Amino acid sequence: MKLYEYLGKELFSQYDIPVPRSKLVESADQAGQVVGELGEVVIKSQVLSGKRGKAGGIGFASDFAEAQKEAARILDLKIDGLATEKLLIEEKIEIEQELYLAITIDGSAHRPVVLASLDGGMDVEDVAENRMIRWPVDVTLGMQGYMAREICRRMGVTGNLQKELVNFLPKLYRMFRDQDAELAEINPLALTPDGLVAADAKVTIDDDALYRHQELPRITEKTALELKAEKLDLAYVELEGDIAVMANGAGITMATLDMVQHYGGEPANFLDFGGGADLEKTAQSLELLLGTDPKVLLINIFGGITRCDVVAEAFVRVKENKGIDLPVSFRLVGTNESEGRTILEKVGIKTFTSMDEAVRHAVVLTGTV
Amino acid sequence: MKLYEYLGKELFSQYDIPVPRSKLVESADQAGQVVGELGEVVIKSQVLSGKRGKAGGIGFASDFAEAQKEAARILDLKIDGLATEKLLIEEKIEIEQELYLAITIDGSAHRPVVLASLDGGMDVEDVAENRMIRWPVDVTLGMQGYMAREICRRMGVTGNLQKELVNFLPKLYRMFRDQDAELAEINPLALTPDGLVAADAKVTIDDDALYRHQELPRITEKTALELKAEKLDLAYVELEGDIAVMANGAGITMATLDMVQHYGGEPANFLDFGGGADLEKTAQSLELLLGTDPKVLLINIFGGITRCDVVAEAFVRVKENKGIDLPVSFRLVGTNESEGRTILEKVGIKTFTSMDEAVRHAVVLTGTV
Amino acid sequence: MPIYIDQNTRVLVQGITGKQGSFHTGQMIAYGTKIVGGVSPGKGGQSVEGVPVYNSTFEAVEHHSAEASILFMPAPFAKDAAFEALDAGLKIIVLIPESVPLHDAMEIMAYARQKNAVVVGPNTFGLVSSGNSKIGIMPNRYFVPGPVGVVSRSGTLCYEIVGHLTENEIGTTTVVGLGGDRVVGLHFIDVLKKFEEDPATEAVVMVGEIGGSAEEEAAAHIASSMTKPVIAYLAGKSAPPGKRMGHAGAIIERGRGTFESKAEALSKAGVKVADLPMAVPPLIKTALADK
Amino acid sequence: MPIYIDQNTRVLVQGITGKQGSFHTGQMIAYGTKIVGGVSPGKGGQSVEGVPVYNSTFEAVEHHSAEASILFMPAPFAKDAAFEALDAGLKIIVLIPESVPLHDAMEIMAYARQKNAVVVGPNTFGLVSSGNSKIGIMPNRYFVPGPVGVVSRSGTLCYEIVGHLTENEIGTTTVVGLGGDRVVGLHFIDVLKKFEEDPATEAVVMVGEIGGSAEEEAAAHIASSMTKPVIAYLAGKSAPPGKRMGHAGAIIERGRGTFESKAEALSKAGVKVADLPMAVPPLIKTALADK
Repeated sequence: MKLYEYLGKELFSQYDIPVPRSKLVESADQAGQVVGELGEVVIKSQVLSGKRGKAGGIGFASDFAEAQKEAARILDLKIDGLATEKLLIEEKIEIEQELYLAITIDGSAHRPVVLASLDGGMDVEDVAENRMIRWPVDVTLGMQGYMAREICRRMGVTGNLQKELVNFLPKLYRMFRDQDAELAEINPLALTPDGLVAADAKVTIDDDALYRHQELPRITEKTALELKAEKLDLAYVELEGDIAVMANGAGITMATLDMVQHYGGEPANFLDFGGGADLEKTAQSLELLLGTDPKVLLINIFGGITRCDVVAEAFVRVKENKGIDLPVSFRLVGTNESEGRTILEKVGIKTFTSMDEAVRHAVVLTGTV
Repeated sequence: MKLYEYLGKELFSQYDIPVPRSKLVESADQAGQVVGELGEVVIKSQVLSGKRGKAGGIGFASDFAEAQKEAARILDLKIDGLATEKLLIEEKIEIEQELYLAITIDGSAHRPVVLASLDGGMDVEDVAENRMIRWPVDVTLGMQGYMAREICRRMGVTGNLQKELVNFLPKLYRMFRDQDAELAEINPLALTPDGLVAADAKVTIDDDALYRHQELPRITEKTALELKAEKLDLAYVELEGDIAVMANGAGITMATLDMVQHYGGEPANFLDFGGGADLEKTAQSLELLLGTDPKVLLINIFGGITRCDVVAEAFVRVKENKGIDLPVSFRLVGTNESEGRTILEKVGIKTFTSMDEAVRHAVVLTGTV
Repeated sequence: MPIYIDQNTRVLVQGITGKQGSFHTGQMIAYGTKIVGGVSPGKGGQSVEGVPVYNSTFEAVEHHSAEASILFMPAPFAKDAAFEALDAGLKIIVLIPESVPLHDAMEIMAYARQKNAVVVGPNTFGLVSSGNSKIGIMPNRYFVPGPVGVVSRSGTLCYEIVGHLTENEIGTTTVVGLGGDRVVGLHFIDVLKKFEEDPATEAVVMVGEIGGSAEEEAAAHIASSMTKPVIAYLAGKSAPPGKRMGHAGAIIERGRGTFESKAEALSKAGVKVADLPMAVPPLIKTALADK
Repeated sequence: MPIYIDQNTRVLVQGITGKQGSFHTGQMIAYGTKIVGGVSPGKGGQSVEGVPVYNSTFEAVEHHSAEASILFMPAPFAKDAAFEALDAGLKIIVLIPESVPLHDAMEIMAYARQKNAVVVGPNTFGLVSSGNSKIGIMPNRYFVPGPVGVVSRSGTLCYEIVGHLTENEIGTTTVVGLGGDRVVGLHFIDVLKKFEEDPATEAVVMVGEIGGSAEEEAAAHIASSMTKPVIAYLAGKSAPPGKRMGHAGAIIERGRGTFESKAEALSKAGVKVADLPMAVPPLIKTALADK
């Protein structure tokens, strides 16, 4: 779960990590009023997009009128297709130097990794490899003072900035760990006359650990349908095409989409209804897909824990209760395959045993090829 | 630093470890008033002695008069030579079963160790070896749920009591770790109809870690002179004899005391003024010893980092400024030995090179042999 | 010579009394796996599919000197159970649960490293030494002995491909599911090394997907150290950036982990990348024939 | 064959710019120790007694591939420095500071175990391979080569006894200070094992004291596994219970750790317990003559 900048900064404050003084507002007038309190300000759209700056989502103001005008402009903007609902108004800070600092998870080392660079302000991909220090963290040790000092040494940081960073890094790591973050990125991390200040905050919390963070608000980037699927415990992603795809397993579902595209079709979605789903869940998955108004329905079942007869029964139930009036391409193999096939044949549905044939048939059914 | 029971229980409460409802009082009248609030009560002397129960330091009462009487009795008592200044008045709890639970440090395994037994209420030494479960804790893992379950299994604990203990143990460990405890003992740990309750609390905090626990009160069992020595950063212990002993190093000081006793003398104290002490500290050590009014002064210096000339100069300074009018037996070898000897000879002090001779001489000087 | 496990490997089932645990205990026994005991706190003394149940893993290990364990339990309890298994001295831990928190997974891996143990998963179907023993939830019938080692990040897709091999009468030595999460214990490289050393394995199929850099790292390893032929299939060619495709690791983020980068790295390392699952068996046949 | 260290052991001094650190750097160099670098955060580029100073232990290790380190710093900073030394790959860590918090010491020992490193101390005088190298703060002149291994919980008392040996023209192979704290890295048993294996060591002196159970454990080990003669001296015979005699570990608590229990255990194990420090050399002479 990605956190809005202001929420990330609220977390930072809990861990004694300095952030600029700020106010969160929702209208241009409110933005104007804040200038009186904070003096010269930066006005920042609170959207979950990495393109905020380039898209004009940040403005500056030093009086009421300016702030009002800039805020209004940003509230009208679409950034990466997203509207701005909240603005973070921050005091303008005096920046002597801009650093890059992040902690993320290195899956191949199964460890957190600290990324630190003196080239703050740049995108992480644009920083030269030798200018980006990577420090893999042993989770049994955490981030200790000597590690922070060593990171500084490798960055070429000395003196006061070193002292600041050695104090700063363990706090950021503690936040990262305690909050089950998978990313905590500060870019730029600003050196000001008062010390280091987190000028931005990109924090992502591990979805699988949200259950231990009831205090965090729930933020979603999902569509209404994706949310509905989430409630049903289905892995569902909306795509642009017209062939609705349903399969059991993330890898096989991806492979099905790839094959649809391989044969010239366009998948309407990714829907993995998982292994061993019961009749109810399978039926709900089907109903969800029908609600997206696709041209063709492609079902790809390789039954391991998943029982073919259960899938077939679910299909028949939905067909009888709600009607399935679009063309269907159905592949069915694995556990209880013949029982499933019999059930479907009774309602006039032919099944394939080959995934390849089923996908090609689905593409043909769209009539676009 | 040993904590009074009530302070230990205050710590327990911070870690969500159940303790009986209670009030801390300092007079018999206050004790009487508390009965109104708590009903039937236990009145417990707050002294740092393991013999409190056997010495009559615990009483029971169910009304004002009884409580007043019992409290007065306990306040008049000397327990292990100690007076009671505070009384802890606790609600009487309904005990279904008494357990023993402690976490301490096993030096030979350099680990904490959990001690747990179904034989609560007994002294730890009196519990049969096979009835006392010992679980060494890997400090990188801490106390996890499965460990608590396994401790229960080894104790033969199941059902509800197991659930209670599995919940209880990690809290006690967290307290032990966070508070830099070297001992956290609950005896008895009482199973009541409402679950486990810590009926007693023996908590000792590591003196060397007190600097990170400014929030804890400072409790001392030391005499005035021992406190004075502590301020001077000297390791000083008062003993019963008449030969004041001063040496540089804990082991050599102990060995000196042993040798004094070996030759029929009685040491008045243990004073290790450490390695590499400067003139000031050495002089202060001497002054401290002279203040104890011994019959003989025995100084045993084996100079490594400690310089013999510095010790000699300190001696001369104290002799000249304050006067040293008791017989002295002085052993001096090691770094700058001849310089030191010259300095002392000028003021008429003969030195030994052998520890053995110096100790025998000191004993002779007491005139008791 | 089987790798990781063989027909003598003594296996515990942690969470054996649950629905999944008891079902798969039966399936594993049916495959030939030596299930020696089960663990379910508070249910010691029961028996599941003829397997004795204990209250703690320590207790089960005391009685049966087991070497491996498979874990079935809700994700929030996986860390405690995995630590118990490691602390009790088990050397192969198969973590079936999905949605294990990342930080829990990292702590499990750190402790496993200390204990010199192998963790498979989490979110894996497990591993199988074909014809000998399986510690996992894969359907029994597709896993028949033969000369091909298979290692996969996903489950059903792996069955699909192994199914294609089986149809073509190509069996497997060992099939390992790495798990679909971002932090897993075994990686392609670990298993590729084992296959390279295993005399019974003549060719290898790796089933990868978008996200992470495991395939790129595997490619570098193959280029430098593998002599046996490797065939790959990669899922997620059509996936748009920024959308997590079911698996926690299957996402193209910040331009990394794309199909193209993986396919290119593998091709450069001499790996034939199949464009469809059904294209794997012909490639394997060619590879085996070329030997 | 020296144990733990020899004349080629490459040593770092952490906290080299402090008063103690710089003084003992000079002393160690004078003894023959190969001090290759020093560490003092923020003071990199300086030099102490001709030894280059670095900002971090990693940096010093990079430049000098050191194997051992001796630490001089106030106790609150000892844990961080010890972890740095271990993380940087050093295998012998001598912890001079006293008053290191117990939990810090336990964490250091746990990490050292992971890293297969030896920690000497804390609150130790260090160790010396007589005539070869010393990593510690002991006075140089008493440590001359000979056939006796010495291991001690205390410092000056150890010098006293080694001094008696020297007066009697008995030299030492290796002398190890275990440290006076309750939690220390090396124990009697560890060092006794090394002495047993060391062909140069013909007899052993152990200097123990009241508190803890290290001497009793050593006695059990000697009875079962030592063939070389062991002479012991134990301090604290006259100490009253409940009074900590300077050393954190030197206290008779709950009836444990008494002089009598230790002396009895050692005697039963065949160890001659000297009643006075000066009684050690005659016992050693007899032991050496009996060989």
